[in-house]
Amino acid sequence: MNEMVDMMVEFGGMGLANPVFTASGTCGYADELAEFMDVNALGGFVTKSVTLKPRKGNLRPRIVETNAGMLNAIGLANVGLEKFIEEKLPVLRGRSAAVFVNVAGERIEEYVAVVERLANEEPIAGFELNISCPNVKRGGITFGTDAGQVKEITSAVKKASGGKCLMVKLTPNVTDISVTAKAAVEGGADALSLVNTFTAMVIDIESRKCVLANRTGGLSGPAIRPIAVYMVNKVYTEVAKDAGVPILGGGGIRTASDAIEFMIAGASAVSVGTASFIEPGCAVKIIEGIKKYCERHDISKVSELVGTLK
Amino acid sequence: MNEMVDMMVEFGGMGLANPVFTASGTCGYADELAEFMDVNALGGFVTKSVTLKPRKGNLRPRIVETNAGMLNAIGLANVGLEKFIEEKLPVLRGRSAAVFVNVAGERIEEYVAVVERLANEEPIAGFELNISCPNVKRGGITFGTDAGQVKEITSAVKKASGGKCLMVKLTPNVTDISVTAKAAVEGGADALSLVNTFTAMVIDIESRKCVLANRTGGLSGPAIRPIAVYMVNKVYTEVAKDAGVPILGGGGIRTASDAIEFMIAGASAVSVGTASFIEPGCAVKIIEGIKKYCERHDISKVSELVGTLK
Amino acid sequence: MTEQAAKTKGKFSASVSFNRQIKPRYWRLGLEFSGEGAVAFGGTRPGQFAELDLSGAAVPAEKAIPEDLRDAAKREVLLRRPFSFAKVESKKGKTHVDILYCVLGPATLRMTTLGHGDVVSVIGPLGNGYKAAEGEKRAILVAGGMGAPPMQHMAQELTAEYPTMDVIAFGGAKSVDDLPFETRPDQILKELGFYLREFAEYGIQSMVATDDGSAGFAGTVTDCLADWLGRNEVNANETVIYACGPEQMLAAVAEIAKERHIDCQVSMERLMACGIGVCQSCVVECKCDGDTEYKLCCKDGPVFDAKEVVF
Amino acid sequence: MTEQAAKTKGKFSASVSFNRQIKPRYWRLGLEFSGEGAVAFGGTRPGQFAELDLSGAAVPAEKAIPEDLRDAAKREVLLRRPFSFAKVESKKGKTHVDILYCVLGPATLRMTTLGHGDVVSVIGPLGNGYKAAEGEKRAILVAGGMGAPPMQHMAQELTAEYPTMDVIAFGGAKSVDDLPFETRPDQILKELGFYLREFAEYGIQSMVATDDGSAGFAGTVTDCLADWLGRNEVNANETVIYACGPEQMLAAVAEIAKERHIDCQVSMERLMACGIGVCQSCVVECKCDGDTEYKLCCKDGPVFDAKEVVF
Ligand SMILES: Cc1cc2nc3c(=O)[nH]c(=O)nc-3n(C[C@H](O)[C@H](O)[C@H](O)COP(=O)(O)OP(=O)(O)OC[C@H]3O[C@@H](n4cnc5c(N)ncnc54)[C@H](O)[C@@H]3O)c2cc1C
Ligand SMILES: Cc1cc2nc3c(=O)[nH]c(=O)nc-3n(C[C@H](O)[C@H](O)[C@H](O)COP(=O)(O)OP(=O)(O)OC[C@H]3O[C@@H](n4cnc5c(N)ncnc54)[C@H](O)[C@@H]3O)c2cc1C
Ligand SMILES: Cc1cc2nc3c(=O)[nH]c(=O)nc-3n(C[C@H](O)[C@H](O)[C@H](O)COP(=O)(O)O)c2cc1C
Ligand SMILES: Cc1cc2nc3c(=O)[nH]c(=O)nc-3n(C[C@H](O)[C@H](O)[C@H](O)COP(=O)(O)O)c2cc1C
Ligand code: FES
Ligand code: FES
Repeated sequence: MNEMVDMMVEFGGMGLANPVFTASGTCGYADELAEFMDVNALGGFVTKSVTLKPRKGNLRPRIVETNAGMLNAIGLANVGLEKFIEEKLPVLRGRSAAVFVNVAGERIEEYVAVVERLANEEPIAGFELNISCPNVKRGGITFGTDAGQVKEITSAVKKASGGKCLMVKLTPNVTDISVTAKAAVEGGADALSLVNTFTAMVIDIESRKCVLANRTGGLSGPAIRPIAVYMVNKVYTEVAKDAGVPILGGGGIRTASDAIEFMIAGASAVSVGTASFIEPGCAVKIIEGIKKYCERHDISKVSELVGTLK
Repeated sequence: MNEMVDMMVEFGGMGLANPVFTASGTCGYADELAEFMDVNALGGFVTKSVTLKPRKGNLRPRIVETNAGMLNAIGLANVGLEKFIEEKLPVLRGRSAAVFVNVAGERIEEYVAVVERLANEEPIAGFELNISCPNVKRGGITFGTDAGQVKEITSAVKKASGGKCLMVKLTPNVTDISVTAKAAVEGGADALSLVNTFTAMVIDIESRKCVLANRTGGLSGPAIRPIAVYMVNKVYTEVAKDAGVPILGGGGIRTASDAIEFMIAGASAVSVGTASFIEPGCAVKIIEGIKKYCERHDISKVSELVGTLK
Repeated sequence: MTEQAAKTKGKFSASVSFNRQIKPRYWRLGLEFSGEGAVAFGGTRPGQFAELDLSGAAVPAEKAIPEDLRDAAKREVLLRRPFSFAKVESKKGKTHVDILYCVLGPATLRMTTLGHGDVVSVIGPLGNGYKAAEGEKRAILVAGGMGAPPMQHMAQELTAEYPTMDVIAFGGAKSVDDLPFETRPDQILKELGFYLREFAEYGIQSMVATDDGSAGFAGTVTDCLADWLGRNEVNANETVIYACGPEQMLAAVAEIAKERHIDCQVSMERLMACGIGVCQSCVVECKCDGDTEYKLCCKDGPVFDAKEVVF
Repeated sequence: MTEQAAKTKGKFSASVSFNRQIKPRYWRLGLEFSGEGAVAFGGTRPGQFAELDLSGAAVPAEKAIPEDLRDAAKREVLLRRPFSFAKVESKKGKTHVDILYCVLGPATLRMTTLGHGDVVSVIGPLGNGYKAAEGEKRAILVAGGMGAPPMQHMAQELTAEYPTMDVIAFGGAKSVDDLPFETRPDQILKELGFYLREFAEYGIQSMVATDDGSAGFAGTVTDCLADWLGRNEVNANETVIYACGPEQMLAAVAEIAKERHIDCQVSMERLMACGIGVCQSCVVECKCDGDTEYKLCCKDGPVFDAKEVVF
């Protein structure tokens, strides 16, 4: 690879080796992927959602394929905070990619408790708040669809984060994503991550039942990419650019071209999710592809691409 | 075909020969499709959006393909109300499918004017209100995302519709589609139509420009189907079922199986849009496929399928 | 094979008779129609086109995909793709059509994996085609880049229908490798003026132009045309120019034709979702009573009178 | 062919050596690996599986698609699909694997169009596989429906590794046409007990059961097994049952094994998004200290001790 392209990006107060992340819940804790790519070549790595208590997750089936996409309803299955610290953090310690811990919960206090406990742990570079979970206190409406709640949870967690980068992951299931993005920024978010999955449903017409045990699931994959690109561009132009807050953009990224599309739309970095299931090494291939594109277009710093949509 | 399956469905006060419609803007004025299918076999036909004044529509490119979908930004190109009456209505008169005129505008008065003028015209069975257009009076926010406006426009048009069936076409670009569905029902909607397209964007990474001249477009096609099925089921269970208002469900329907999925989710009838571009005769094939499914499952009336999701 | 009774267009199944690579990026595909498809496509006019469903064709193996198309290869194909014809022949109840295509993206990549006997779903023939050359004494064919196929088809028609007509063809491209003709540069018969085999087989003279001068005239195909018109006497009233190629080139040809008062028909390209006039995606801005209006490339075109188009 | 240096699993390209239809809905696909793929797949254990990317394979022509799969054929394929192996052979630096598959949906439909020389992207070998039969004297293989492939693979391994072991196989299906074996009913050698060629080639006796009695024992494969166990003396301590098939059948086999205190390993199937343990989609509920926990079918399985699984 040509060393002339500077692949470094500034992101929420830190410098990343390159702009490519793996997305929460799609790449385990990185060691599973070591067989397929050089995990240390990644710019960033986001863990599966961690909750205060362990969660077994939903009944199965938990996934179903759709046209150019898939639904998942894993149900935030994870080992819980304590076991995460014991078992998973050590594995992540050897990695050179910036590690973001994705945090989820059903009450604000749960989010705060998790972040507080992790605020001083190595090698955590920051947190990604998954606010697409149902807020049990407010009748199951997700935190992420209500600007007031987004601001409240962001600022509560911000106080607990010990100066680590706080990234808020926005749900696309809203009328105007700029409104929730703005609320997150007002709450003190250091970065925005978008998009999470779209609520969706697949019915088995023979049994007339939902395929997923959870009935609904989140749609991810190439199918959603054009909506995600639109939302990233909207948040970039309406909120993030002026606020100086970087965006981690994703949704259906499968190739370097897809990643570059998000960067042009306004993402400082990109996340690769579902595509890793099909090509477990694709995140690293995407890094190489972005580099080649920059070389071909005489772009000396990859960050020059960000938000350059004409 | 086995005549034992009763394909009739009750829809907004009328009986339709079967539950399959072609979607607005995807089947011209039916004569273009006569070469590919028996247009009279359709249950319903929705015209391209008609506006008070003729509209040339957007600059090109107006479409772009995406994964399992496409964006369009046609810009409501149409001949306008008067020419529609002169040139297009006569063509539709010979058709046995129930004709719904899709109506669009930028101010409530425009919608009312169009509907008023058409209220006594044959062979119009009803109207489909396209409220996904930007409301110029309210700063370009689309009518369809605000419950108050949905109710207001629905009741204003209802008064002008001379007793013809008024169907309100909901946009999926909202946090909670039941809220706008409820508003439409409160405004007097006789039927609900969902979903319209999702706002989306495709960027040409070589030129760093949006592919569409309009920058954004509406995503349609198989990619959106699982989201559309979810929304139809949500509106059915939360609003339409109790209100006794039928749903015209669609978004990515390509086969009879897809159509049946929407009916099980709660749609009394289904609309076929983008798929007609690929298989211009597919709407009629879908009717046959639904019939075969009913035979195989010993369903004597297709309407028995509606809302039977377990 | 067909879905309905006798008709001039429709959806038909075609069987692949051959599919061969003629240049790094160019292929020629032979399709055979029988039954009603043979009847419908037997009546195809040059400039008309068909919509092919390539969504179900296999993606080539990774190493067979040019590097610049690796990412595009991952895109799904949903919509049909429009292609015009390079040749149409009916015999013994079958109609054979040749499609000359350039590998540009996911659909044309998939197209390369079609093999003998494979079945392709085809809608057509669509659009208007070039108007007949009734009453003209001379026809000038101008093909820029992938504008070549309908010009080859036109050569076939003119020779069959107007054997006494004086026809000359111009074919241009950026470089010799981009010339969508099977003729290799070393096969070009400069002396006789029959540069391209595709036209020579109909006894039609042809001129080759490449922007970089790697074959034939050094310059654009329109420069080449202008040059030739400057050196030859042409009776404008009895001459017609048929052109197909990139929009810029068509604009230049239209300009040349206008200056010399020669009739000119151009075939336009647009992104098409339906190809049959229902989606309104393929608009071409046309002059109309001092104002402009949008016509549909797929239905009102793809061939337009050059004077009518707003380039 | 490989992406990285020497490893026991990974992403490899395989070349199709054959792909033949053995029953209306069943096909057998041969894949050849060379280089590092040959090394990695050379070590495959019965019960392990591979994830195949079939998204780029061609959709069969419409008339080759069974009517009940016409709508499914229109679905795009995004995710890889898991398949176990019916046979694995390494020679001359190449590894040949046989996949026996049932045409059920969009991916397996596309799989039928693969032809000699086509390249397929394969991730594997994945999962744990059946535990070796070390110390056992008798092995009972029970295959229900599409559970057949790993049982054929197991037959191959047992014969090679434990030539003195007493092995018997049971193969069942709804009806004779659903038996995923190439053996035709008229080829079944009732007299000798070598009913199925796929097992006979290893000198292994086999019994056939069909629910409708159209071939062999009339009843489920588990009824057949129970019947046989009732009629034969088996030393539970020195016997192991290997089973693969639908979950209900595995539950019944587990029950039989439990009653008779015979060790039993079952191979489970789950919808899998990744196959490599990162997505958590493929959970299998397992007993654990009086409680239950979810294990991953792709990583902790697909083979589980029958006692461990909550059916
Ligand atoms: C009436 C008509 C006749 C045609 N005849 C031929 C022919 O005979 N041979 C041939 O090779 N091609 C022909 N084309 C163009 C052909 O349809 C496209 O090359 C094809 O659709 C590309 O599909 P793809 O998926 O491979 O690439 P895509 O990814 O769809 O396109 C690759 C590139 O080509 C551009 N492009 C695609 N379609 C068009 C278009 N219609 N106009 C301008 N740019 C476009 C895209 O913007 C993109 O940059 C014709 C087009 C029309 C409208
Ligand atoms: C470890 C493992 C090994 C397998 N080995 C083989 C094999 O050797 N031969 C073979 O033919 N198949 C095997 N399968 C099943 C095979 O993966 C599916 O049949 C295939 O994915 C179907 O894909 P499709 O697109 O054709 O059909 P789809 O439309 O994806 O599926 C068709 C039908 O099968 C059901 N189905 C799909 N996958 C599964 C699954 N994993 N478990 C239960 N039901 C399912 C679907 O719900 C649907 O009803 C195996 C599965 C696993 C998990
Ligand atoms: C199987 C699966 C599990 C996921 N788990 C999580 C999760 O635990 N927390 C979270 O914030 N997002 C989760 N996501 C969402 C992804 O991180 C990503 O935002 C989304 O899938 C869109 O990107 P993609 O289209 O590239 O997959 C999950 C997605 C998938 C497919
Ligand atoms: C090219 C195109 C033009 C459309 N024009 C209109 C329109 O004029 N009015 C309208 O209400 N919907 C219009 N739609 C939306 C469709 O009617 C339909 O709601 C949407 O495409 C989703 O269904 P589908 O996925 O089956 O296409 C258009 C869609 C397409 C693809
Ligand atoms: S391509 Fe649809 S109208 Fe021309
Ligand atoms: S299939 Fe992804 S964890 Fe098992």
